[in-house]
Amino acid sequence: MRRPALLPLTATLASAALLLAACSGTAGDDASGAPDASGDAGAATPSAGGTLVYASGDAEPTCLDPHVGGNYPQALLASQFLEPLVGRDADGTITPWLATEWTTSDDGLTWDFTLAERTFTDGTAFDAEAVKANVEHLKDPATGSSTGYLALAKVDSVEVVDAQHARFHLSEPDAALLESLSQPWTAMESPTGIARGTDANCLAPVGTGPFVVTGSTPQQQVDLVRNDDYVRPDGTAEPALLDGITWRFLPDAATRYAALISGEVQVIDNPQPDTIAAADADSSLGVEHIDAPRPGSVNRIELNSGQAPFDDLAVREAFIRAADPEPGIETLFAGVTERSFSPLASVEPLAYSDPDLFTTDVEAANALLDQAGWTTRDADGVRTKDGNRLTVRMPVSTNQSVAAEQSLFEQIQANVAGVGFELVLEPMDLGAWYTALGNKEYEAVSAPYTKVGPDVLRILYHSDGTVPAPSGYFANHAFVRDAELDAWLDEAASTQDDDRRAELVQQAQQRVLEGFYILPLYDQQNHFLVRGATGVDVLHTVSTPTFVDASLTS
Amino acid sequence: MLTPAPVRDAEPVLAVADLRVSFRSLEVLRGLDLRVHAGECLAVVGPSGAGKSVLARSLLGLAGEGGAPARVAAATLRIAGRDLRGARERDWRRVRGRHVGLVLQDALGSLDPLRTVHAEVAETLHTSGRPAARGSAPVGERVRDALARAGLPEPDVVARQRPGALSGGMRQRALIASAIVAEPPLLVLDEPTTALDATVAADVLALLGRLRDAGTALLLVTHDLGAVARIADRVVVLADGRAVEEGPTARVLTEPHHAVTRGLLAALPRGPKPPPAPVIGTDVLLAGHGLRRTYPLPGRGPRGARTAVDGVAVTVRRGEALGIVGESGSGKSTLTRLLLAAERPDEGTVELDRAPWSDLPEARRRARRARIRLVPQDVLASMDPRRDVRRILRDAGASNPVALLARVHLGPEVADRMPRSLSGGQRQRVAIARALAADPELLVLDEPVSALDVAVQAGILDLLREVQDAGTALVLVSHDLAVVRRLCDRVLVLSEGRVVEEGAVETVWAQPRSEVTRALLAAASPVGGRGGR
Amino acid sequence: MRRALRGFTPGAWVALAVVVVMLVMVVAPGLIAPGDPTAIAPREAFEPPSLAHPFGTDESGRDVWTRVVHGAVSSLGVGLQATVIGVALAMVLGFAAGLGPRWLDAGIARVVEVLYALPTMVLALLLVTVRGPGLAASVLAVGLATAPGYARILRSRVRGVATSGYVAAARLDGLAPARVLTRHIAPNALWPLVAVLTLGIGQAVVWVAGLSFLGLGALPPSPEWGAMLNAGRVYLTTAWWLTVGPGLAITVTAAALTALGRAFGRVGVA
Amino acid sequence: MSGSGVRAAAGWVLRTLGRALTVVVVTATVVFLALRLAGGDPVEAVLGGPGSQAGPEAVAAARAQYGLDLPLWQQYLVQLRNVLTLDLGDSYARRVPVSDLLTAQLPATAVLALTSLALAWVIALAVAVLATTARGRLGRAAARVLRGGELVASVLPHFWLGAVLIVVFASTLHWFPATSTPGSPASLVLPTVTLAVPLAGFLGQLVRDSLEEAESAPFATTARARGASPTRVLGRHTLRHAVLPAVSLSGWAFGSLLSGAVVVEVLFGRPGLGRLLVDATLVRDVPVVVGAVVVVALAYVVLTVVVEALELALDPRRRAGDALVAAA
Repeated sequence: MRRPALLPLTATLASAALLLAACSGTAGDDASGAPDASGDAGAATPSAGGTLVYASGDAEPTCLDPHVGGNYPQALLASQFLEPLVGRDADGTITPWLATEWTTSDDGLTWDFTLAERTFTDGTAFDAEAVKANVEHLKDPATGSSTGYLALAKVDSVEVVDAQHARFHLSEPDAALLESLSQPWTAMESPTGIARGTDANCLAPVGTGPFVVTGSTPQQQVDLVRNDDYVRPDGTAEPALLDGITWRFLPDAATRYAALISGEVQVIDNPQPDTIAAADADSSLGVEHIDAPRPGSVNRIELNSGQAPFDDLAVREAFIRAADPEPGIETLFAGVTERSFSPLASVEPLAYSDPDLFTTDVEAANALLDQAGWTTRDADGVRTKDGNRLTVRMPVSTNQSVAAEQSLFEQIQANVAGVGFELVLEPMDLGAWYTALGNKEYEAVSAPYTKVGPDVLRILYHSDGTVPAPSGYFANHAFVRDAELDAWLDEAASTQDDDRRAELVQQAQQRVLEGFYILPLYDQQNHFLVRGATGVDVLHTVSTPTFVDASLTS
Repeated sequence: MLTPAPVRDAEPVLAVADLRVSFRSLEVLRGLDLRVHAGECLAVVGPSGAGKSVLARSLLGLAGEGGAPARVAAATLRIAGRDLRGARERDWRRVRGRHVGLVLQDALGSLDPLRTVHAEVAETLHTSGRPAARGSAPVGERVRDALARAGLPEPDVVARQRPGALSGGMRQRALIASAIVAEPPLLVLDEPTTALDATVAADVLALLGRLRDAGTALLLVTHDLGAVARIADRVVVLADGRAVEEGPTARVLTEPHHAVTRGLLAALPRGPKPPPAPVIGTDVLLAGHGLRRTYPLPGRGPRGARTAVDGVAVTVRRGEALGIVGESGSGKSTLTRLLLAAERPDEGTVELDRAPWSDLPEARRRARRARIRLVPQDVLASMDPRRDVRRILRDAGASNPVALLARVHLGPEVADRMPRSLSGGQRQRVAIARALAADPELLVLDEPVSALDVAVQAGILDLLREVQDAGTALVLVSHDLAVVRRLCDRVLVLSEGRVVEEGAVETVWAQPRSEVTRALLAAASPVGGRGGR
Repeated sequence: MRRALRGFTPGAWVALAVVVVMLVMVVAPGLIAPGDPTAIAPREAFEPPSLAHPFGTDESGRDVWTRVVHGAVSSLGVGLQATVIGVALAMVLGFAAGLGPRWLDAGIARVVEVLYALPTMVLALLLVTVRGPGLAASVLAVGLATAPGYARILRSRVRGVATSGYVAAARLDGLAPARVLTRHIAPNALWPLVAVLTLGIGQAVVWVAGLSFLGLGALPPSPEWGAMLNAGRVYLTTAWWLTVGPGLAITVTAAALTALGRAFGRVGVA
Repeated sequence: MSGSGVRAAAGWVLRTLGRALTVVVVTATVVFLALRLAGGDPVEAVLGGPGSQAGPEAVAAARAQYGLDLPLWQQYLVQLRNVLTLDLGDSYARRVPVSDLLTAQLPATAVLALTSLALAWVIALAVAVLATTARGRLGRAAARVLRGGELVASVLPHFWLGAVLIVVFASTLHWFPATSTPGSPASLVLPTVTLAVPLAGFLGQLVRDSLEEAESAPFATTARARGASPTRVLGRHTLRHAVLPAVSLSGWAFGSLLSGAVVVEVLFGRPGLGRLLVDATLVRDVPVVVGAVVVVALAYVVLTVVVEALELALDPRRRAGDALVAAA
């Protein structure tokens, strides 16, 4: 922070503040959220107990049960009180969690899970019946599950072998089953809790996790307290250090950072890149930065190859050659992330990069467009062909796109304008954004997709992904329809052979990159800033934070 | 009618010598000497802009009211024995109300419309020390007493009311009550009767006379020489910030020395209509028969109604000047509106040139409206503020505005002025010019001179005479009998919506038959005199 | 107008000067800032104010000064459009209510009340969901939101003028109702709106800026001030100067227009 | 009270109820139509928000549960009935009764709006009085500064002012928290100031204008001529006249406060109606948006009633008795 620079502002406002201080009486003293900020991370000592305040910039989940719908804000919260059957470590290896071991049949259609001995926080036992109930809950249309429902699409049924053994019957082999089961959206909930009905379960789902939901204030916070009987994945009974977590919703990034610096909260997510850089650069602020890029797809701009002008490979390549996002990524993200050249997130072990395809070359772009018949330019300098302008509509979801990203799009807009593209950025709310996508009113779009493992490629680039769900949603925004690619992705999804899978995944990525369907930008940003707490860790499934070993520092 | 001269050797209540007041570079008062003794009334008269109001305010240390900071200097400035030269605001506050009271012209504006009369009158008691501690009666009683002394009937009722609920005369009395409640030895009155009806004004003057007789020193600032003649013991004539003449009232009014004084007196309307007698046709130009107009009172349902005009018959002959006089609320304005067909009578009809007039639909009247024109009371309000004089005249049908202006003795340069920037007399002339634009046969004038200075008034009356001599009939609505006598051939006296007297002006003047007429005559300016002395 | 100017205080003259400068920015922004407001230079992003960049550079290395100058068109444009929409609607409502029969007056009073009861932000949110992104919805929302205020002023003005002495005089002069309306009522009822309009444009600029906070503002890369202010706001702790340029532009313009409107109101026909 | 008085009071109550009903029905209709014409399927709100990939059975189930399979006009009638019975229905997204949601969110916004309104009035009155009564060269200079301050304050965008206040007073000076903590008055300070300052600037200009006018009115001169001190003239006479025009413009202030509340609640992360409205609009949670707007509209009607009462209290001329005499 540049304090000197703020002095004029401070001076102007100081008098008003004095007045207010007088009005608010002892405001300064009882400001529960504004303790002395001189705390220095180096000298801080962790202490047991206390309530950590987490400030989330993501939308407030309208239902805390991640089985219902299934979005990232739900995953963030659910990671605190629900546990999945399996976990995943930093290098992508699946690890035991609520399931201690598992085997699969040769045909890949039957999976046997041995379950750990756990009890839900409402006293219900975790057993095979519970697993069966959870899978059925996810697959019940009345639940309205979206993410979990898709993840378990190939699971036909769960058979209760005995209390500690559950058998999954699949309709077809699923190479991504374990990865799917490691996600918070398929985590295990108490059947007793589920039986209360959707409305009650949404308010306080019951799991086996380190914390328990005790209540929530809409638009303000969700209150979590420690589960004293918590048993860790390795079987040791060791509850969390914190007494509880106050999970608050602060939509504004600048306010979130201010609250962190003023000590009102200890952890924030979705920080602005410039504040991350400032925190990294100035150790006296005592801010710890956790960089936990999400798995699944990378952040990229998808070009709609299903309609003009991007149905022409040359036009797509021209766009990508002219976009030149790298200088912007460097300055806007202030070094907190790097340019990506892959369809997959860098945390995915099977991610394949090809930087050579994405070198900026304005001349080549111009030549490609000339070749493609976009030879004339109108008064605005926009290329035209047969009377049509080379217009690219790009709906931008203001709820999903941070300021830096929108600025980057503006830079791309300026860059591609140089070769004759008219890139129209259309900021809109989430509802309108999905509607625009559903109506195919876009030529380019940025729609990150979070899913554990390379199976995300199948969702995003398989031609099945161009068929809309009842809501009109479809995941294959680039409208890639390539029979060979489909075949590779299908085989990758079902093969039991890890090497073959890796090979197929790489082939598929290569095909997507070479087809210039996408302009990869950078990993899906997922940063946490921590101040006044230690021991905050991140799960390696969908990179949600865990506070099981966290404690406040004083 | 003058009280015996008070004892002169006592210390005067007000003593002023070489009073100078200036705003920025403009000196408004340039060395003024005044003395007022207890029980004496000194009138300060003079033409507009002489500095009369500034003088009144300066005597309470309020010369700076109205924005521009004022510089006040005096060789002597003593009120009730206190030297107020260079007095600070705090010193003045102790003097105001307790030792000198102020009564302004606009009683409606001078009383806070949001507060009760009691609160307003009692204010002086609350500001000039603690009333109870002064060993006098409690506040309520003193307010009551002041209201009673100011001649208000039912002071207890009035005290609970707000100024908006009072009539003009009652408001003025309430304002006087608020100035005398603390019984100050000196009362400064700035045009206290200008806005009032003649009869009401006469009552207020009588009240002031009683106060003077009770020992209060009065300083009366006015341009109304009639008021001066009634109660002033001495007169100071102010012109251009200086006293040009001073002396006992009788002497100043009868043997004026200074030109300004003579001018003021000469301008007073007095005497009968000067010859030659106008040519009056025999045919009736405008006639109203059995006119009746009732207004519903809001919120009182169908039963509550006020009859403003009650069975009035009126005729105007070609070339004739008819005066309609009466007190406020006598139905003058309503009758005017009925004659103009601005509204429809409930009963009776008005005929113009023996053809139906009030019974016609407005669309069919429009073409004939050029024959009868109104000069309304509030002349400024009747002119579109966004249009200059030229366009105003053209709107009224004038083909040559400059010639029309010449007819009302205004120069061509007035054509380009906006109504707001004109003086009161100029506006009145423009209004008359506008009414004459379409060469009407009848001009209806609603109080054409009541808001004007006497000098300006005289000019307007001369102009109206010219208009009549040119053949246009006049209907002059006024509360001032002297004005009517000066201009009209016939007069109609209204009271409570009925005609109480009608006849040739001089006949009515000499032998008034009704009480109402007699009261109006009594209130009419005594300077003019009934006999036209 | 000449008469109006004579009544101006020094403050009003300053305001007038500011507005004149703003008008130059609108008409010929290139005269004041010859650069390209959308030209990016990512490597020169976040430069603090200097001689070369009086307001610094923004997150994409664009010169903030150039953007502020070139943004005058859209910012003042939206203010003007919104006000015109508001006044147009208000004129219909105000004249109908002021001259129409009682039932119409009462009906319009309800409409005005409903418009009052829907705060600007709510209207804007709804309109954006209906009309899609861009300034059009914001402009319309601000226009609709300001209409009831204007309508109320206009209604009472129309009432006042219709019962004024000069309208009565014009009627007695035999002027037809339609002529009375066009010659006297309309000009006199609308004249005070000049003051209100001037003031309203300033307020509308601020409103539209406020809407950009909810992402309801101008489309990028338009250098509309509100959008710039909101874009710069997120860098307040690390690059405070991003908001200084547009912030000053908005407040100075709106304050000048407000002051000018009030000056018009004072010297105008009160 | 006399018989006619009772009748008048009953008439007033009926009129007010009629007004409330009209405003509520019209706003509810406008909002319903706007949202349903906006595109974006409300059923997605039920299924976890836009972009749902729920299966066809899930969609059908949700539609049936919330009556979204009915024709639009029937949905409208249901919505209208819900509004008129003040039942308001259930939130699509949150699956709780809208009335519960609004009951929980209304106090936060009401407290914020009312404290801001109070603060704005305090500032406006203080500044107007200081600027009007300032004497001497220094005083007049200060008055000029205050006037300029008022002007600038009245045109400050809420979101910018709030952001600056957060940076200065929360992250730099650590005087006040930037975010809301339930039950902490300190966390109300910055949002209140953010809302109050522009409103204070606006009110201040109005109050000062009419105060200057009242101070130069004849009744003020008369009061001074009675020996009243400047304080007394102000307190007993002119201030009352000065606040009247600003009180009459409360409808405007209401809009400003509510619109500001939307911004402030999002910016400071406070719960409240404004933020609820924004979120519900984004996901097309029609019952919540309609309910919130209806509550806002009702609040407006209540406000106008309060303002009318206040005007009557401040200005006795408006009372029936005086009006009769004045009109006669």
